Amino acid sequence: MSEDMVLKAGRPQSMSEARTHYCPGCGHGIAHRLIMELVDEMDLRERIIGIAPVGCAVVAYHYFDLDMCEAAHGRAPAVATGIKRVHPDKLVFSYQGDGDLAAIGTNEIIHAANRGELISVIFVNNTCYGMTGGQMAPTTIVGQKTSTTPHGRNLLSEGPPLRVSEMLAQLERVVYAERCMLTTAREIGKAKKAIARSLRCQMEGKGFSIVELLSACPTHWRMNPSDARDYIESRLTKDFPLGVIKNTAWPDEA
Amino acid sequence: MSEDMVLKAGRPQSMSEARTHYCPGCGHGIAHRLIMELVDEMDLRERIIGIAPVGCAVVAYHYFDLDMCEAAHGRAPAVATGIKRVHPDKLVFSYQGDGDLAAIGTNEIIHAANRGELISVIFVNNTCYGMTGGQMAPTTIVGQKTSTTPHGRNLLSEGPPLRVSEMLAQLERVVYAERCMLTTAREIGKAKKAIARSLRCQMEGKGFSIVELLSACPTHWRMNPSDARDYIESRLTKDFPLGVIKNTAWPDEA
Amino acid sequence: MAEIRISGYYCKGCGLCIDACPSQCLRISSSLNDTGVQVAEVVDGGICRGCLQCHAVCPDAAIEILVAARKSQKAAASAGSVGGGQKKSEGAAGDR
Amino acid sequence: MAEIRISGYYCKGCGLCIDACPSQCLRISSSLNDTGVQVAEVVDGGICRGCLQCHAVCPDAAIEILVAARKSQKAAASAGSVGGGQKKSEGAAGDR
Amino acid sequence: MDERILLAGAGGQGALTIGKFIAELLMSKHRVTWFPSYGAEVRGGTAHCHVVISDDEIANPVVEEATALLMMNQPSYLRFRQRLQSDGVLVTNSSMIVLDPPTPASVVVEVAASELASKMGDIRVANMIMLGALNQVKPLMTVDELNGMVDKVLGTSPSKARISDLNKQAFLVGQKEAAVEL
Amino acid sequence: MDERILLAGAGGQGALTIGKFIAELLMSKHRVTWFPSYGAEVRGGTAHCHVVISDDEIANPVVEEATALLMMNQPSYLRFRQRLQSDGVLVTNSSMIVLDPPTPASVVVEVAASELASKMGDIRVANMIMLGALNQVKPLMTVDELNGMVDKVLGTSPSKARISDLNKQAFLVGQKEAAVEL
Amino acid sequence: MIDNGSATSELILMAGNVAAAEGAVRAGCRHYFGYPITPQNDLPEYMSSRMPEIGGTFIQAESELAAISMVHGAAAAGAPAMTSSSSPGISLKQEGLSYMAGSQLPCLLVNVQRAGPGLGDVRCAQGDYFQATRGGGHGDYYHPVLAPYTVQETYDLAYEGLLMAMRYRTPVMILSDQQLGQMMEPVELSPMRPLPDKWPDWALTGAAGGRPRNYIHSYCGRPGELVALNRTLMDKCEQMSRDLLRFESVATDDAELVLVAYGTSARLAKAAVARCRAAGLKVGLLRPITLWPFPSDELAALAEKGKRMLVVEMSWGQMVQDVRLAVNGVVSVGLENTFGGDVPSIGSIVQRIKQELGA
Amino acid sequence: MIDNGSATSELILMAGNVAAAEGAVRAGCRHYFGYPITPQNDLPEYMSSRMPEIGGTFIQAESELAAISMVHGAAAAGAPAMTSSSSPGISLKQEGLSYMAGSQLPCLLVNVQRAGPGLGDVRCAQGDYFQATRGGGHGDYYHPVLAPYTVQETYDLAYEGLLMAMRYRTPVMILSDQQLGQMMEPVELSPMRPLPDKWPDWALTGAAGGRPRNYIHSYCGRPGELVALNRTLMDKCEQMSRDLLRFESVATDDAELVLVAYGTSARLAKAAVARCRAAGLKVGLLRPITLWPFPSDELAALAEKGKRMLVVEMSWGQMVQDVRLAVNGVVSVGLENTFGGDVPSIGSIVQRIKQELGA
Ligand SMILES: Cc1ncc(C[n+]2csc(CCOP(=O)(O)OP(=O)(O)O)c2C)c(N)n1
Ligand SMILES: Cc1ncc(C[n+]2csc(CCOP(=O)(O)OP(=O)(O)O)c2C)c(N)n1
Ligand code: SF4
Ligand code: SF4
Ligand code: SF4
Ligand code: SF4
Ligand code: SF4
Ligand code: SF4
Ligand SMILES: [Mg+2]
Ligand SMILES: [Mg+2]
Repeated sequence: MSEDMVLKAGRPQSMSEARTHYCPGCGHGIAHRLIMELVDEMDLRERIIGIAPVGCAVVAYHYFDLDMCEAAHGRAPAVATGIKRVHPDKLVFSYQGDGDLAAIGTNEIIHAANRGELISVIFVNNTCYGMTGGQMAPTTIVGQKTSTTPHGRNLLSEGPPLRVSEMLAQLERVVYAERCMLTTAREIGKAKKAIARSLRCQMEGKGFSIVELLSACPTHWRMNPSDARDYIESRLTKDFPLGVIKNTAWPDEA
Repeated sequence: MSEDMVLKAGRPQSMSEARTHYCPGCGHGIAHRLIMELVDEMDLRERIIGIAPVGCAVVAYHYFDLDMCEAAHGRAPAVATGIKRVHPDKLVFSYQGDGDLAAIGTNEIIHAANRGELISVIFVNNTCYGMTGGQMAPTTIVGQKTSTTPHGRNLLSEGPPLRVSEMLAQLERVVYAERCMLTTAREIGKAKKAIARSLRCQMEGKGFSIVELLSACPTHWRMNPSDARDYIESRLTKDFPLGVIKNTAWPDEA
Repeated sequence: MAEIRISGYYCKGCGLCIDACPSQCLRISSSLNDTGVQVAEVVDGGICRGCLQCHAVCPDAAIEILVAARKSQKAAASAGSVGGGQKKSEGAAGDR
Repeated sequence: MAEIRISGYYCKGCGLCIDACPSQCLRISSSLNDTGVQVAEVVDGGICRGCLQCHAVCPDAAIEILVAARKSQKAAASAGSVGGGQKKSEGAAGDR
Repeated sequence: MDERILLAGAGGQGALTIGKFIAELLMSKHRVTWFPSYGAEVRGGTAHCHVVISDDEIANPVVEEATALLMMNQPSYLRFRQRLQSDGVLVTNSSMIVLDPPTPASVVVEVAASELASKMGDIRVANMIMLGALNQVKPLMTVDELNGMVDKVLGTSPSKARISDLNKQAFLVGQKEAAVEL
Repeated sequence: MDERILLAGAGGQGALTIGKFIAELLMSKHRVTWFPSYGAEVRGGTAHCHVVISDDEIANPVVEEATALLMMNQPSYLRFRQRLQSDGVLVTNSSMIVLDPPTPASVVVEVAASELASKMGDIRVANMIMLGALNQVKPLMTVDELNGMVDKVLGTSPSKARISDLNKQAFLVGQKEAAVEL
Repeated sequence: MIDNGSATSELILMAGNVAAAEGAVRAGCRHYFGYPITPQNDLPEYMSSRMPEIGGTFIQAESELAAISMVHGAAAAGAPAMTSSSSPGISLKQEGLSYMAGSQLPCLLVNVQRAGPGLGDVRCAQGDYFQATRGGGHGDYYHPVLAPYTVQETYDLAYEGLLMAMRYRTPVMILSDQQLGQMMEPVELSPMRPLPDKWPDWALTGAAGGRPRNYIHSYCGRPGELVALNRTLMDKCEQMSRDLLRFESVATDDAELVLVAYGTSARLAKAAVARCRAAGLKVGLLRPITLWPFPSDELAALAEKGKRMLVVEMSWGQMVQDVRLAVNGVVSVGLENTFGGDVPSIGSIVQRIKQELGA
Repeated sequence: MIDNGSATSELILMAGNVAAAEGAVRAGCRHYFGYPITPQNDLPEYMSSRMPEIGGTFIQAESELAAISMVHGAAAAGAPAMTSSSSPGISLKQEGLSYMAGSQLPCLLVNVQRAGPGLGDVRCAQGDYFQATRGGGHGDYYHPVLAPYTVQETYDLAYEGLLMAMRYRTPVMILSDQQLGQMMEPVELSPMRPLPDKWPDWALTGAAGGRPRNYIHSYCGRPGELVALNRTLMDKCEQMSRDLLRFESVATDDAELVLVAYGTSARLAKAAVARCRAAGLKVGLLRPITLWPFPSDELAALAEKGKRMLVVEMSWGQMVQDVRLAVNGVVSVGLENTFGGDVPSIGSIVQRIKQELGA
């Protein structure tokens, strides 16, 4: 290394030094990094509190060098509510998987959103239950084979994938909802901007916001990381269209 | 009585002989009668199974002379799912209040609807928790005073009333959703038609359906029955617009 | 002309039927039933049109409406004839 | 021209950076790290444009990109200078 | 003192409120308990409460054998008339209660509380009339104490003056009626 | 018989599968247990299983002191190398394992299973090569038995013929390699 | 209702449920999360007007699950938080309670018991004793369980319970019942405790001021981590057992028969004891005020003196197990119980005492 | 995997979780509702392919709460239904379980215990004993709790448990653990039991055929109704206690010390007994197969003979209470335990036995 070179990009400082337990190519790692980059860039480390879910990201608290809380499976929005009501001056985010948020935690996310809790929800949608072995999630797409839909998800007995972000966007006090995907640098950049916006919603007291991130689970999709990335783009976005679903926080911004 | 007079309207035969415990002017009684009239008229008594909620209608099984099941608070759609999957040839309806369906039971109703369970949900919305003393429900309107919103529901800390039927209508396998009110004979007639349609959805295997009934709780609204009826029409319909919210079962019919 | 019967057992005196009646046939009586409720009653000489509105709004299924046999064969078929205590309706038409 | 460093500790060999690089600077090495993973490495003589795409897609924050000091004062300010172990960024600009 | 009083009426009649009045007024001198009953089964039916006053620790806040019954409507009377101990006092709102089936009580005070209250211009003070009547046959409080409690509960702001006065008067009316009755 | 075998490898390497093979083949003659480990902590790391074979009731399905270790990649070796009892047998996939730090095992069989499998045209049969090697030093099954099991698991439909054959061959290759090694 | 936080020498007539709320408030509770259920509705209803008065937070949660998780969050944020419910709702909080115990988070939880099982009835019962003292949630944990028998004591124990929770970083449960919760009695209030001027060290407040970040969790996937956590919890339980035990002895000294009862049952048992003493019968009462820790040593000591035991409770027989464990076969232990919503009558307890004493 | 329902003289290598599933299937279960949780995922996964094969229903519910309520519905409809989970998920089912017990509804519920409290770890534990045998849900109720210690026994007890559930109209729980659930052993399968040709009388099937309608409920608001229900439940519990007790005695006859252990602990305890017997030590094992009803009389009888007890379990000490209650102070009861995911080693048990016997 030449003496006069500087770091243009590296590990965010708010990320701990631990090596993650995620599988190679897992989207969780990307989502983690984005959040920690923003914590650094927005200088939030001393005034943000995160909630780790029950899911593959269960020990996210080992990776985020922030004040962090565990929540029972699906209850992260309720835990976030409790924290935020005690520390209204702090930023609070919950980090949740699609099983956590869209299955067992459906009630908590809907009511936190309806109350307009001033929290940011980072919703990592990998269309399966990563942690427990890739079972069907509410977000699993029709026909997708998982360990509990051996013949593929069946529309007639299991219903179609649930689009929670769209559902939440219907609620008055949800001011911002966007769906992004963790695939190319460009898309990942958009995801980062969305997360930044969500944090701003809190800072400016606008209301509840959610950023859904379509994220690869190469292990349970039984794909290599590259194929998993491509599958998001080519297949998942059909059921989960990308873009801003709602933005009443800054209607001008799109 | 002259010998040659016949009964044009009376108590439905599927209604038990018990006097209900409902307060004078309570909408539950009307909802009960409508369902039982349809059971008679459609000759369903021997092939229908109902689920009573936890709420003022907790002992609905004493009034409906049908095979009936209790459900834990909020879980009626899950109980209905269990019953329907065992007896797919039978009709299954759940009867639920707004606390039951829209608060503790949000998760169950959403996922039953998303699976497209072939059940009919009769959703009695009286914008409060009748049974436990009139506390705020998710459906309580902004400004409404209840025993847990002594200064009226506050949009900023409690959020706006939740419109569950609209939320469910977003789901693909929800084929029919309508909101009616139990006020005048005319409106009550519409409600009856809506319930009949919902039962037909099941019979014809169309999908999940829900009929929401705006219903008076004179006791906790602290109004006499006439005022309570008028309040539904003049005030509640502003937050809960009437009419067919979705009908993909028979798109031509409205 | 129709005949109205209000069950003093079921009626809770809510008054909704009274509001609903276009012919002012009904009123709250002064007599109490066994639970201490002042039940609804038919006004002496009230002229009932048989419009069923009182029946439709009654939360306690306390009202029976009777009409002359000829006029309403169909209704009788589905609702059962007076005094018929059978639990199953005979040849119910359904509303489809 | 930029310099790329891949941490053999963090890298899990997923290959996403390799796909992402428009200049074909990266590849999977044949050497294993302590967990038995074949990590990514820089191709000898690869010409890095400093586009950061590899960094953006890396799920394990295993990539550092360095540029000549002058060119990137601003970035340095927010990301901290090389080797600077301090945990707080100095005068971070935020992205507002 | 050793009193076990059961007060009952329809939902809005205020039986629970005057039960609380009694308990609050006596709590500085005796031990008291007040225990409501909100039946889940019967809505729009009767509301009732149990007041126990004693100089010993009170074990059971539920009145099984009452020293006094204060009954404001017919269903209450029907439900509780058997709960009076043999030398107990029965006070009824005769505007709404006929003693049928009859009571075996030795002391019976029938006060047309609802009618009297209506005449006074506010049906809601029927309960205070009943309380006055009870107090006549079973002295629990002085008029001053009662007035003090009314002021405490309703406050002394001018806007409350009318209703406060009405309550105080109602108590006196009740006392007088009962005195006549006896 | 009294064997306690620990088999480990990376996620897709099939260590668990051959563990099950052993258990299934021996269960008619001995008592067996097969116990997997799916660590929640480590994803994409090692997968391993414990096979115990005994003529008595098996109390503990977890292998603390192995009579044989079958290790398919370096992390597995690093993690489990200490679990071998002093007279135990170590079989490693030398394509992916260097014996560093060294093993104290008395019997060591290093087979380049991954390379050999690749040469055979299907990397997935590396595990069968390993099984063959193990069987050479610790006879658990006959070739016929093995072949029968392969047929049972994969079926005998023509579409499976190639992969079935490959597996059977792989076993033989493993046996042969080990024989040479020894 | 109570407009300020000053101590009252004056008595205030209060329902047990309200007393529990106000006790917690005066001890410093500013965060209440709950879901309505009879017979404890006046508790959240009171909080819904009380909290705004004092700058606190009242949230009617969407469910009991959400309520306990909101408490989890508020506790993790360093606040002395509270929730309440009744039997079926308490069952729903069991997972959350196990999480809070495992995460070493404080809270005050009130269970105003009703009759079960299932939806049962809203009448009085003590059928949740087992659930409260052992085994409601999964895994090993214990937390203090406080059993008042008057409204005043409900107030006092709520006050102390909240402080106890904060001191030991543990959930604390008040085990009340329908009668105790809905009944009003006069209460003397203590002054409002000043709020602490800083958050606890371990609280999540944003990792400011250069302190290392805090994280709160019960998941322990690293080797040895969960064994270590269990040891910490066991040590804490031992410490709490030593520190917190409370009970009341009534006339046990010369008693041949000792009644054991808590809550509403204890009121009636005490009256029965008084009545029997008046009749010259040698009977006493040991009233556990803490159900966990349980006064086992005291009971064992009484048993050593040959005193037989009679447990009075409103269940099929739950606390009786703890008494049997305590006396360990040294004396016989009888059970006088009701269930299904019925409350024992003093008369029937007296009857039973006479029978036991052959009087 | 198993393509037909015929009995196998041939052995099949099966995981405990799968054996529980297939046992229930062969006893007639055609309705499974569950939610994933480690370490029992192979059970629902197996069911997701098994049920469609035999015309049954598999639903992955949105939560454990929904799963138990679906089971409630299916049971009310007359079907022998099943659910499974592991510790935290079982906590979530407690309200539902109390409802089912109160409503007298049958079901088979498998708890593959993991280590707690809270999220804990997915490793092996027996910390849910209290929850399973008493007090998990609110109110008074008991239901059979079956504790297999091999995969074959898991299969057998699931089969019998489902029939038991239908016979007594009661929930039945299989209390398994991580090791027992995930371990494979050979299993001999029984033939598929023919499905009954009609629904039970009490089932909700539509009130056809002129029968009076059925209704299923636990709410009992009418005077005396809940007391009557409780009496019915108590009678049933008494009946089940008489009918269902099962345990295994190993070398207890001449033993001076009797180990008491279930599940995975029992495997290790048994091995320790064998090892000690070989060394001439007089030690035996009583292995409860039903944890409720508990073999109290048998333990009492052994205690009467002066045999001391040593409980081996993976918890802070839960079953040990039932043993203490059974022997009622007649002999001493020791505890040899692990927790936090650790499994006791045979060596440490042997050590402890030696110590107890002064050998
Ligand atoms: C009450 C409860 N139920 C179930 C589980 C098991 N469980 C752990 S994570 C998980 C789902 C994980 O899926 P998701 O939320 O999508 O996260 P991912 O692992 O895919 O990131 C489940 C069901 C649990 N820990 N607790
Ligand atoms: C788990 C649980 N939580 C709370 C309750 C108490 N509870 C009974 S009914 C009810 C709500 C009733 O409101 P709603 O569903 O709107 O019915 P309504 O009485 O208004 O018809 C509640 C909270 C309960 N029985 N169980
Ligand atoms: S299982 Fe899927 S979600 Fe979980 S760490 Fe692996 S790739 Fe990521
Ligand atoms: S409380 Fe309201 S909902 Fe309940 S019975 Fe009375 S009026 Fe009806
Ligand atoms: S039927 Fe019509 S006219 Fe006759 S009483 Fe009823 S409302 Fe009046
Ligand atoms: S509507 Fe029915 S209950 Fe109401 S007053 Fe008329 S008859 Fe009586
Ligand atoms: S910065 Fe751009 S050019 Fe350089 S290695 Fe990374 S992707 Fe390739
Ligand atoms: S993207 Fe990161 S983890 Fe993946 S190969 Fe490249 S450096 Fe390694
Ligand atoms: Mg997921
Ligand atoms: Mg309601």
